[in-house]
Amino acid sequence: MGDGGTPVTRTPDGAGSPYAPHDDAETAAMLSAVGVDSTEELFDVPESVRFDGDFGIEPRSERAVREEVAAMLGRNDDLVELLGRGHYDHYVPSLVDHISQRAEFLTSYTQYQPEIAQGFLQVLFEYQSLFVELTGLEIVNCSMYDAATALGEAATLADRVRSASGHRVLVPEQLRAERRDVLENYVSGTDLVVEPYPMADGNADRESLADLLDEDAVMVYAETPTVRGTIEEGLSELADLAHDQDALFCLGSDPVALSLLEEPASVGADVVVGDASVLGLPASYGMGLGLFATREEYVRQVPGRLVGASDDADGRRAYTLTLQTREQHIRKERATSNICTNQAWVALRTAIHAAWLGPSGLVEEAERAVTQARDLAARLDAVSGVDAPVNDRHHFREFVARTDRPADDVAAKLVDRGFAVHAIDDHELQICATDHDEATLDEFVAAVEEVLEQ
Amino acid sequence: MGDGGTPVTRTPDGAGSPYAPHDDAETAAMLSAVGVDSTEELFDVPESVRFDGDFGIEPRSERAVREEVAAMLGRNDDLVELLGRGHYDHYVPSLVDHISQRAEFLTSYTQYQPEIAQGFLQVLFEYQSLFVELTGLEIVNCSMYDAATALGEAATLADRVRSASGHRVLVPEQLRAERRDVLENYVSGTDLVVEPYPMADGNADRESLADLLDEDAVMVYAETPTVRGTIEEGLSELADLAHDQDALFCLGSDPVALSLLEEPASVGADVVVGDASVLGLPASYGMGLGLFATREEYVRQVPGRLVGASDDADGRRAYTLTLQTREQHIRKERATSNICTNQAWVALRTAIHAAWLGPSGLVEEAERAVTQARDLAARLDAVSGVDAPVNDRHHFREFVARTDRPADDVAAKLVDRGFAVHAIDDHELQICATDHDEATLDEFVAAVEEVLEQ
Amino acid sequence: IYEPLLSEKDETTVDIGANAADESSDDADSSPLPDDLTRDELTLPELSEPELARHYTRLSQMTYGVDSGPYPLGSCTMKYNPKFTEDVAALSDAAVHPDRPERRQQGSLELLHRLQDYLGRIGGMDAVSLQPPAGAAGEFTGILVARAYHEHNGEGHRNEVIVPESAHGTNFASAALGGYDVVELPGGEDGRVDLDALSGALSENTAALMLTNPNTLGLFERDIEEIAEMVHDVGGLLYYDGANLNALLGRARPGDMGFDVMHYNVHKTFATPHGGGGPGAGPIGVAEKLVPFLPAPRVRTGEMGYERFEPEHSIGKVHGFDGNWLVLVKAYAYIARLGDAGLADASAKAVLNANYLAEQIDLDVPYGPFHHEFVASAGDRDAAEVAKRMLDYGVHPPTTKWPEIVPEALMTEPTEIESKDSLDQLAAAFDAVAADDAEAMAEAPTRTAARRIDQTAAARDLRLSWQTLDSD
Amino acid sequence: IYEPLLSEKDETTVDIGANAADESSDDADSSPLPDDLTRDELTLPELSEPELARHYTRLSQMTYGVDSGPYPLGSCTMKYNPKFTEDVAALSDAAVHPDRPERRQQGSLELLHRLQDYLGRIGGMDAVSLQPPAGAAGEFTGILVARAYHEHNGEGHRNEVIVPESAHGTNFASAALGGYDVVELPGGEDGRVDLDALSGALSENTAALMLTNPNTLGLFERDIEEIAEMVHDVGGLLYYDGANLNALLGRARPGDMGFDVMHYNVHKTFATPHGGGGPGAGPIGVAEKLVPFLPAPRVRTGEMGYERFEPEHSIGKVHGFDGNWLVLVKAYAYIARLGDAGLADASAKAVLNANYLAEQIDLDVPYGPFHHEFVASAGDRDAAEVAKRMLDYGVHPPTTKWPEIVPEALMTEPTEIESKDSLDQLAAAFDAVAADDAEAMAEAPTRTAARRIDQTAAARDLRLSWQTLDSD
Repeated sequence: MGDGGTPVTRTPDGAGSPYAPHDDAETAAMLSAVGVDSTEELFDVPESVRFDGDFGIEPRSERAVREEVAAMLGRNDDLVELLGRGHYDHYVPSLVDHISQRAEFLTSYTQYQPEIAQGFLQVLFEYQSLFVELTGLEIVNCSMYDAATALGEAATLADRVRSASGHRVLVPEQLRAERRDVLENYVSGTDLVVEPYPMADGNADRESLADLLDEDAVMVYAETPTVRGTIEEGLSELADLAHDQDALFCLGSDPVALSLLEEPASVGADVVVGDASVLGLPASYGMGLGLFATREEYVRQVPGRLVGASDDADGRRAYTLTLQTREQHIRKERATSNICTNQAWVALRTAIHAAWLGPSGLVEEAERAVTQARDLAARLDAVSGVDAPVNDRHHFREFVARTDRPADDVAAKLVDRGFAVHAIDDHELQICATDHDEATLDEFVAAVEEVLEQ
Repeated sequence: MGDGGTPVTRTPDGAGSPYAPHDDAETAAMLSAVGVDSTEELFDVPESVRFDGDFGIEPRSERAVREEVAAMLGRNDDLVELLGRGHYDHYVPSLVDHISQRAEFLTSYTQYQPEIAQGFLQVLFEYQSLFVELTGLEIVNCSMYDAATALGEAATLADRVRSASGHRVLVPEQLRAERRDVLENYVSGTDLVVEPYPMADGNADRESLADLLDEDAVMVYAETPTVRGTIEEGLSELADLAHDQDALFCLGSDPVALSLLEEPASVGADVVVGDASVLGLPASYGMGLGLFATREEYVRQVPGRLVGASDDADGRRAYTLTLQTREQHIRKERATSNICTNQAWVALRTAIHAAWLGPSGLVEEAERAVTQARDLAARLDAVSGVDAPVNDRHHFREFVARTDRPADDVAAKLVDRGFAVHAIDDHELQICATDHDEATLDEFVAAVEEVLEQ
Repeated sequence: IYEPLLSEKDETTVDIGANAADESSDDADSSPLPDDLTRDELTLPELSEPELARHYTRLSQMTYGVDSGPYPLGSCTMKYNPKFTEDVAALSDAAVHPDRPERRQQGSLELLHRLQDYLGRIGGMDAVSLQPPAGAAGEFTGILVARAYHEHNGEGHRNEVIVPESAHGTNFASAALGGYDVVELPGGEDGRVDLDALSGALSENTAALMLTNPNTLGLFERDIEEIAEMVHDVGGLLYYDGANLNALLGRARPGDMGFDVMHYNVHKTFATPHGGGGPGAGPIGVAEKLVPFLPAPRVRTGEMGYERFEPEHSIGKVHGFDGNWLVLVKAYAYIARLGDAGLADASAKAVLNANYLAEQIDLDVPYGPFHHEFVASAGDRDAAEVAKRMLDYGVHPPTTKWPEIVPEALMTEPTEIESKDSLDQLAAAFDAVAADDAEAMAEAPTRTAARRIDQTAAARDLRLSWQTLDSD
Repeated sequence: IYEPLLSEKDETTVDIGANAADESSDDADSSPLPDDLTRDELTLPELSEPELARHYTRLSQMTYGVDSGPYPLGSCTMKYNPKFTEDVAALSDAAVHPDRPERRQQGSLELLHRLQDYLGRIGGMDAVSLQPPAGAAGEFTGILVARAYHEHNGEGHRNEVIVPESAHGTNFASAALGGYDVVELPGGEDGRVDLDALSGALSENTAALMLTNPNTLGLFERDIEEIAEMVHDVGGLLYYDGANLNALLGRARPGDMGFDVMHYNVHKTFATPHGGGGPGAGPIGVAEKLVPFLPAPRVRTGEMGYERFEPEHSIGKVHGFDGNWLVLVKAYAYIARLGDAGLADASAKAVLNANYLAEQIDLDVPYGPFHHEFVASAGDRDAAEVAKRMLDYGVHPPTTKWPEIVPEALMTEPTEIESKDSLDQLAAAFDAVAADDAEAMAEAPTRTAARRIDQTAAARDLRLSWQTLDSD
C-alpha cells in the first residue's frame, strides 16, 4: 500500500542500502575491474568467524521510520517541565536550526584541511572568543562533551600543571551526583581522589573548606549558580584559599550566568567548566556542550581542540587547528586527553544563539533568570505548606522549596497536573523556570496550591 | 517573563523592526549624511494624506508568534483526509525540505542575472526537461500558479495561435467548479466563451462532443484522470475531433499519472496543463504548481518563463531565461501573459521529489494509485449500502461511491470518526487514497461499515 | 564550477508493465492497466539520495540569494526572510486539504480571517481577498473587480485603463488580460504624473487609472488627492499597485489617499521569500463600494465559527483553491512579529537606506526626494554592462534600463535590511565600477560561476530541455 | 573570499545595572543583583538577524562537507547523513529533560532500549550501554569496564594494555586515561598483528588488547581466533575498536570473533553527521561476563514499562546524563531505515568501493586484500602536499601520513556512498596530482577559499580569540 517512498533499494532483490548509489551495471563493472565475481569474495573473513545469521531488523521506508519514531516519542507525555539541575530548556531561535542544518556545517569533519574549512574554523574561533569575553580567561577549547566530562578534564589538567604532587580534588558536597561520578571516573586512572567540602545555606562553607585544604589539594571546584540554583557569593575567597595551597581554582558556570555574574578571571578562576548548551540546544535529554576555559600559561596542557588565527600564502588571515601535538592522534598515550570527536556542531549552535541574543539579550536573559526565580519563589512561599526559597541566597533560574507534605508525594501529584519538578529530599522540591511564560507559571502556582490544600 | 527572545528591536523605545540592523549611532550618521534630522522628514507625503493612526497590531516575539500560529492551526482538527478532486496529499521526502530551505534557493529572485543564478536556472531547466519527457511536448514553461490558471492561459494561447477566429472553449461538464470559474475569468477579457460537453460514465462522451464541435471551437479540454478519478480512454479520438476543427486539444493531468499513462504528445495533445505539486508539496490548502507544456511551434506564444541553454564567454554551457520578449516586463500589454512572480520554488521542490523517486519510483507510485483505488473501491463495494466505483472505468487515486443513505449524512458521520471524504451529490461520495497505509484504510472501511449499519 | 545535468549522470528506462508494484497479483510483471492506456516506457535519471543531495547542494552554491549579500533590485523589495516564518509554515497542522468541512479547518480559516483584517488595516481598505497568488494576479483580480463594478452599474462601455509609462509591465498586461485597452500616460517632468496629461487621458471610457505610489522612481505622487478626484470625477476607479508599499507603512495608506482597489505584494512588503521567482501572494483590498465584487470565497465569522462565503456579486475565482496558502501563513507571521511599530520602522529604515545610498554613490541620481528606491543613471555606460561588472564585486546589481525615463537606469532599492556598512560596501561597488575601464566592463563578469552568457544565442538556438542538447 | 569576524562588524558594551529586564521594579535601571556579584559590563557584537544570517551562510559556503563531494578520509567513514534523520531528531517530543519521571519518558526509554538491542545484535554482544558520547569516550568506558572486571576478580595488578602501532591514537590515550601502561605492539610484515610479537607482549599483567578489525590498513586480522585465545589464555580481555565496523556489517561480528568489549562509532557506521568534529556517540557492547560492570543507568523493561537501572557492579557514569541523545535518535533511525539487508549492502558496497578505487589509482597501494579502506603511498612525494594539491581538484583528500607503516601514507576510505562515476573522478584527482610538477605541489592549493595556511606561525604566535588580534 501507498508509502510515498522510493523503493528501499536499487538492487533487484529489494534489499540494499538506499544510500549506496550503485546500479547493477555499475556494480558489475566495478567487480570486473577488481577481478572478482561478487562483493562477497572481497570479505577476507575466515569461514569460522563468518556471520551467517541475521540481525532480525526489518528495513522500513523513510516515512515509516519517521512515523514510528514520532509515535514512540509521543509516549513521552506532554508535561510542563520545571526541571534543571544541570540541564535546561531554552527557546532556540529558528536561525540556529536553519544555519546549523546547512549541509556544509552539518556534514563536515574535523578541520584537518583548513583551506576548505575556513567557515567552520571561523565559527569555532568566534566561539572561543565569546567565552574569552565571558570568562576573562585567554584559552577556550572548542568543546568537551558536557559539564561533567569537562570537570573531569579540569582535574587531570590540574594534576598535570601543579608544580608539587598532590592528590585531593575538593568538590562541593552538594553537587549533581552524576557530575561527581563522572569526575571520579576521570581521575580513576590517576592518583587523585575526590573529596567533598561542606556547604552552608547552599553556598560553599568557606571556613570548613579552609580547614580541609592542605598542600595535598590539587584543585578546588565550586559552582555558580550551584546545583541548588544559588549564586555563590565568595568566589574570590574560594580562589584565594585554593591558591594559598598552590591548588587550581576551577569554577563551574554557564554562558547565560556568566553574562551577568562576576568575570571568572577577575575572581581568580584558573579553569572554567560548565554546560554551554544552555544556549544552542533546547532540552535534549541531557545532551550538552562542555565548556573549557583556562589561563594562557596552561595552553599546552589543555585538552581538546584549539583554533588559531594565522595567515595563508597570500598573507590573508586564515584559521586553523593548532597545537595539535597535544592531541591523541599525534601524541598517543602522552596526549592531554583522549578526546577526539567532540561537540563542535553544538558549539556552532551555541555561538549562533549567543550572537543572536547579543550582549543586551544575554544580560536580559540572565537578569530574568534572577528575577523570575526570585518572584516564583516568593509566590510559592505564599502558599500554605511551602517555604521558598529554602536558601537565603540570590538564585539563578532555580531554587529549592520546602514542603510540609512529603516532597515525593507533592511532585507526583504535580505530575498528574502536568508539571514536572525535582523532588530532591524528603521535604524538598527543586523548581526551575527558564522561558516559561507568565500564564504557565500562574497555572503552576495554582497547581501547587491545589496539591498542598488536598 | 521569560520569552527566550531577543528584544523586539534595537531602537531605544523597544519599537522597531528586528530585521533592520541600524543602531542609533548608525542611524544618526546616515541621517546626517542625508542632511535631515529624522527619518520622518524623508517621507514626502502631504499632511492631508498622512496616516496618524495605528493599525492596532501588537508586535510579538518570534517565539510568541510560533506558539500563536501553532495553537491557531491546532484548531484544524486531526483528520485522516481521503480528499482529492484536484489537490492531493503525498509524503514529501526530507531531502526536498532540506534542499529547498537552502537560503540560496529560497531567498533568491527571478534569474535576471544568470551568471550568479546558474544553480536555480539549471534546476528549472531540469524541471522543464522532466516534463518534456513526461508529456512528449517540446516546450515546458517553468511554472504557472496552479492547474486552473494554467488552463486559463491555455485557452488564451489557443485564441492567439489558432489560424481562424473562433470563440468556443469546450470543457468537460464534470470539472472541478473552481477550475471552470478561473477559466471563465481568464477568458473574460477575450471573445472566448466556455461551454461544457457531456460525459458518459465519467469519461468524455465522444459522440456528443463530436456533435458540439464546429469550426468556431478554439480548444477542447479533457482530463485524465478526470475530476472523478477515472482514466480517460479515448484521448486520441478526442484530439482528432479537436484537430478536425482546427481547435487545440488541451489535456489536464499530473506528473504521477503521466509517468504511467499514454504520452500526451503521442495522443495528439497540443497543450498539457495540470497540477505538478502532487510531487513536491504535501496537502497545502490548495496551493499548487501550474504545469504548462506545449508544442514547439507555439513557443513564442507561451506564457511564463523559459530557461534555455547557451554558452558563456568561456564557451561553457550556461543557462539563462530566454525569449523574455514574450513577457510583460518587456512587452507590456502585448505580452503573452501578465504572469511575473510564479511558483519557481515549488517547481524546484517538484523537480527534487521527482528526481528522488526516479522513473522506477514514479511508475510505482502511479501503479499504486491505480491498484489502491481499485482495491479500496472493491472493499467498499462489499459494504452493504455502498456501490463502488460508480463509474465502470479504471481509476487513479480516487473514485466515486454511491451510498443508499444521503451522502452528506454519511460524510458527516465519517468525519465524526476521523475521516474526511467528499460528498459530491445526494448519494455520491468521492474517496481519494494517496499514501495512506493499509491499517488506515482498514480503519476507514470499518468506519464506513459502522456508519452504514447505523 | 560546473555541475552536470541529472541526465548526464544517469539515464534509466523503465518498461511499463515490467514494474508492477502489486506483487501480490497473479502476474507480478503486468501493469494494472491495459496496454492501450499506458506509455511503453519512461526514461529519466535514476539516482540515489546522496547523489541528489550533492547535485542540489552544489547548484544552490551557484545561486545568489538575499542571505548571500546585498540584493538591491529596484521595485523587487528583496528583504530578509525571517527563518522562523518557514518553521511556522512547516507546521503539520498547516498541511490540510481545503475541502475538509469548515468546522474542521477553523485554524486555517482563522488565520486567513486575521490576515484579511491586518491587511485591511495596513492598506486602509474595507475588505480584503487573499486569493490572488501573485502581484500580477492581484492586478488582474483588481481589474476584474473594477470591471464587474462598472458593469453592475451599467457602465460596461468603459473600455480603457490608464497606466503611467513608468509603471510595472504587469499593469499593462493585467489590464489587457482583463480586456481593456491600455492608455499609456507619459510622465511629467518631475517624474510624477502630469495632471494635464492625465486630464487629457481621462474620459467617460476610463475604467481605471493604475498607479504605483511612490512610483518606480521612488517619488511620492504629491498630487494624489487631486488625481483621485479627477479619476473619480469621470467615474473611473483608482488602482494602487502595492509593489512599493514598503515605502509607506504607517505613514500613508492607499485607502486614505483615495484608492479604490489595491494589491499587496506580500513577498515584497511582508518579507515572504521570493523563492527564485515565486510563489508570492497578491491579496487585494477594496473600498466599500467594491466589496460585493470580490473573489469567492472570503472568510467571515459566523455562528459556527469562521466560515467561507461568496460575496454578493463576486467575480468568481482567480485561483483553483484559496491562493498560495503557505505564503499567506508566512506573511501573517511576519506582520505579527513586527506589529505597528516594527512595520513603521521597516519603512523608515528602507527610506533612510535608499536616501543614504543615493547620497553615497558617485553616479548621477536625478529626481527626488526618494522614498524606498532611487534610479541612478549609468551615464555614458551601458547599464547592463555596469550590472555585469557589479557582479564581480560580490553584490547583486540593481534593476537595469528601467524605468526608461532615466537614461541607462540603475533602479536601486536596498530595503531596510542593509546596515550602514553594507550600504557603504554597495556604494563602493557602484563607484568602483564607475571607475573601471571599458575593457573590464566588456569582460565582466570574471569572478562568477559563469562568465557573461550569450543571450542572443540562447534565443536564436532554442535549447529548452536536456533532450535538445547534443551529448557534449 | 573573506568574511570579517563578528567582532569586526560590531562591538557593543552593555553596562550591567543599566539594562534591567524587570521594568516593573521601582528602579528600572538597577540590576537585580548587588554590584559585588556582577560584572561591570559585557562587550560583544550586537548584530541583527539579517546580518547574522549572511555571516553564517557565507561561512558555511567556505566549508566542505560530505554533501559537497567525495570525502575519503580513512578511518573516518564519511558517509552520507540521511536528511530524514535530522527531522526525526527535531521532533518536539525528543526535547525532554531526563529527570522527568520514568513513567513520563517511556518514549525516550523505549528508543534507547531498542537501540541497545539493535546494537547488541549487530555487534554480537550481550549488552550495550549508550552513554559514551564519542568513540574515544567509548574506549575509555570499555577500559574502565575491563579494569573493574579485573579488580572484581582480584586481578587489580594487571596494569598493561596492548595496542598495535597502527591503532587509532585514541586507543593509546584512552588506555592511559584509564591508568594503564600502554604496550605498543609492532605490526607484522603483512600489516596485521604479528603473533610472535603479541605472544611476547602478553603477560599476567595484560589487562587487554585493543584491536581494530579490519585494521587501519583495511586488512582483516585473519588470525583473530588465535589472537583471542592468546589474550584470553593470559587472562586478558579483547577490546574491539568499532571505527572500522562499516567493513563487516552482516559478515562478521566482534562478539563472534571473541571480543569481550567493543565500542560503536555511530557517527561512522550509522551515518550520523560528523558536524565539523562532533557530536558523535560511542556506545559500548560487552560479553556476558562484563555486563554487571556497565555504566549506569541502562534501560530495561520492568513491570511499569521501560525503566532505568544500575548494573550490579557498575563503573558509574562517563557522561553527566545519558549521552548524546540526539545522535542516538539519528542512529536508531538510520538502522531502522536500512535493516539487515541495507546494513549488509552498505558494507558490501563500502568494500567494493575501496577495492575499486585502489585498483584505479596510479599510486602504489601496498598490502591487501582491502576491506573498507586502503593506504596508498605518495612515494617520493610529501603526502601532506599531495593532499593540499588534491584540494585544487575539488575533492577532500585522504588522511595523510598515517598509519606510518606505509611511507607517505594516503589512507583512503570512500565508503559506500560514492558512485562509480564519483570514484572515477576521485581516481582522476589522485592521478592528476601524481602527474603534477613540484611547483604546482608547493603552490597548492590555489583554488580554495584560503591558500596554504601557515601552521607553524599559528602554533608559534598563538592567537586563539579575536581579543588577541590586532585591528587590521
